[in-house]
Amino acid sequence: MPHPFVVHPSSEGDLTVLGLEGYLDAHTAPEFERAVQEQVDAGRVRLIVDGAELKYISSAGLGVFMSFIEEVRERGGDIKICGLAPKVRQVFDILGFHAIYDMLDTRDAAVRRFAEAPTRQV
Amino acid sequence: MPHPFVVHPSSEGDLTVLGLEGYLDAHTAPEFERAVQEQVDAGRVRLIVDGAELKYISSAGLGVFMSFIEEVRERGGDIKICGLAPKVRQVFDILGFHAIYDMLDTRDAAVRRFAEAPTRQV
Amino acid sequence: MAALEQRFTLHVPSSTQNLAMIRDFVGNVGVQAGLADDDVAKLELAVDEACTNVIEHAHGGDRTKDVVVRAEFDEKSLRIEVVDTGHGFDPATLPEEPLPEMVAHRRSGGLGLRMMKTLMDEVSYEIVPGDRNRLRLVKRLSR
Amino acid sequence: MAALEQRFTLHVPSSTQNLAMIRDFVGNVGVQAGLADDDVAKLELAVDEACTNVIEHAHGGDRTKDVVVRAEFDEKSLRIEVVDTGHGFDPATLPEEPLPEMVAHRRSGGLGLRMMKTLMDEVSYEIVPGDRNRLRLVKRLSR
Ligand SMILES: Nc1ncnc2c1ncn2[C@@H]1O[C@H](COP(=O)(O)OP(=O)(O)O)[C@@H](O)[C@H]1O
Ligand SMILES: Nc1ncnc2c1ncn2[C@@H]1O[C@H](COP(=O)(O)OP(=O)(O)O)[C@@H](O)[C@H]1O
Repeated sequence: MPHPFVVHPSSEGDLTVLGLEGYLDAHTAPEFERAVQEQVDAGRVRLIVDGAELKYISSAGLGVFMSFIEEVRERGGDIKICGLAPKVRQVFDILGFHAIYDMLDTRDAAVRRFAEAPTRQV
Repeated sequence: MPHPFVVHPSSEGDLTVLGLEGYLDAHTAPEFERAVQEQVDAGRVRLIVDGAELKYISSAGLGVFMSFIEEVRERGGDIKICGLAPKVRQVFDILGFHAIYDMLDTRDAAVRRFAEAPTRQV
Repeated sequence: MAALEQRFTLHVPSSTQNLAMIRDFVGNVGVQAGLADDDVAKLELAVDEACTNVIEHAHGGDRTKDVVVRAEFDEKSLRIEVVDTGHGFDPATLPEEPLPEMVAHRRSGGLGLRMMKTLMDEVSYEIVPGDRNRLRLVKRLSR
Repeated sequence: MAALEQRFTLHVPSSTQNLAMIRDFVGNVGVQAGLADDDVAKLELAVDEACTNVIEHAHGGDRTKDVVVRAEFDEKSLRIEVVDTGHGFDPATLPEEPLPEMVAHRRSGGLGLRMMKTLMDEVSYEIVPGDRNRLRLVKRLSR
């Protein structure tokens, strides 16, 4: 009934992983935004967003990905997205996110993609 | 979000077990009532109601227990209740059901209670 | 931040089918009011009982009527109002029979009000026959 | 049984905090209307987007205003109305920029309407500046 949201930051070698859990909507998007901003401010621009525990996302959540991607790529990094459940993945697909973001099934695949392509060329 | 309710009938020797699953409110109580009525009509008055999978009960559900207990006991049977989760058990306790019904932790304990006391004397 | 009174209203067709929705609604309000899980469950049950009575007794199964549940809270209390336009009744005349006697008399009704009184801090009716009946449930908040 | 039109209404304070409640509300209506799980999820998302716009753009964070969501269905369709009393806007003037261009221009807004249009069968605005703005979302039901 309540729809909570939590960001779990961790690292994977020199990559930063933000694990998202719960419901990401206009109410909780500012929390996600703060978490990304914190990494970017500290110069950590190689980010994996792991959405395995993400139950829901609305455009307010997608907007956070949009607002950081240019800066992160200009600074030689990227945001790679992994682990989305099919229902959530569908929402990213509706807006055509696969044209802009690397979206991988697993965290390991996201790590490997960073080795192959540190910054995706759109 | 939807609050479904299902009755699973089975037998345990000569006892009938009605396993309740889900949400028992004024909307779903008629289904529970039908399930009990069916047993009573067939002369099966030694009933265990296993509420291990019961998530919710309102007075409409409790009313079903009330409306059959006298007849069942007059015919030498009983309704013994088992397996309730603490949250659900609390609702039975609020109305003082323990003064009228045998309430056991497990299905096995309910079977044993039938051996000791086929019909509870209130 | 100034204490803002929060108000919520739900209108649904008068059918027991909508009890689940009513529970979700008041449960959400309860969470926002800061109730613990246990108290949220009690609130849901009390309001279920109130609305079941409206659907079954006041509206007598007429699905074209609406059940209206209002909820509001501030720091002090959470208040629920359930209004119906049925014929009304006199809560004072309801028997308060102990459970074993009810069983002996084969009565299974009358449990709902008892439940509400145990679950909530205040339960009061304002009955205006032929006009409207309002049940008010109050849960005090200690923060 | 005669086909009964079912109507539901939810009023909540204009705050993103209540989006979860709004989703639960329309989700419940969707289930009752007979939508499959997948379509219930789409309905919740579309209405979330609609209400987010009302809370953020129309009411501009004024929590003393109400978000009102009306839902009704019959066998043919499920219809949602979200009404606000904000200043209004002209949906026709919104740019329909492709996503890569949005990124290049560092724009992150404008996704909500796009989402609603993909998720629902009909999306229409009735804007009466200074009075009220009504967004209507329709999902056709095939039964
Ligand atoms: N809103 C109402 N309108 C009319 N009568 C009511 C209403 N609420 C309760 N009653 C009356 O009070 C009685 C007791 O209600 P309650 O304790 O909830 O038990 P039950 O609904 O199981 O009979 C009902 O049987 C009914 O006659
Ligand atoms: N109910 C409304 N009242 C006023 N303006 C609105 C309303 N809904 C949408 N808008 C305007 O339309 C624009 C596009 O909305 P939308 O596609 O949902 O994206 P976003 O909300 O992310 O900007 C908003 O930025 C806002 O200017």
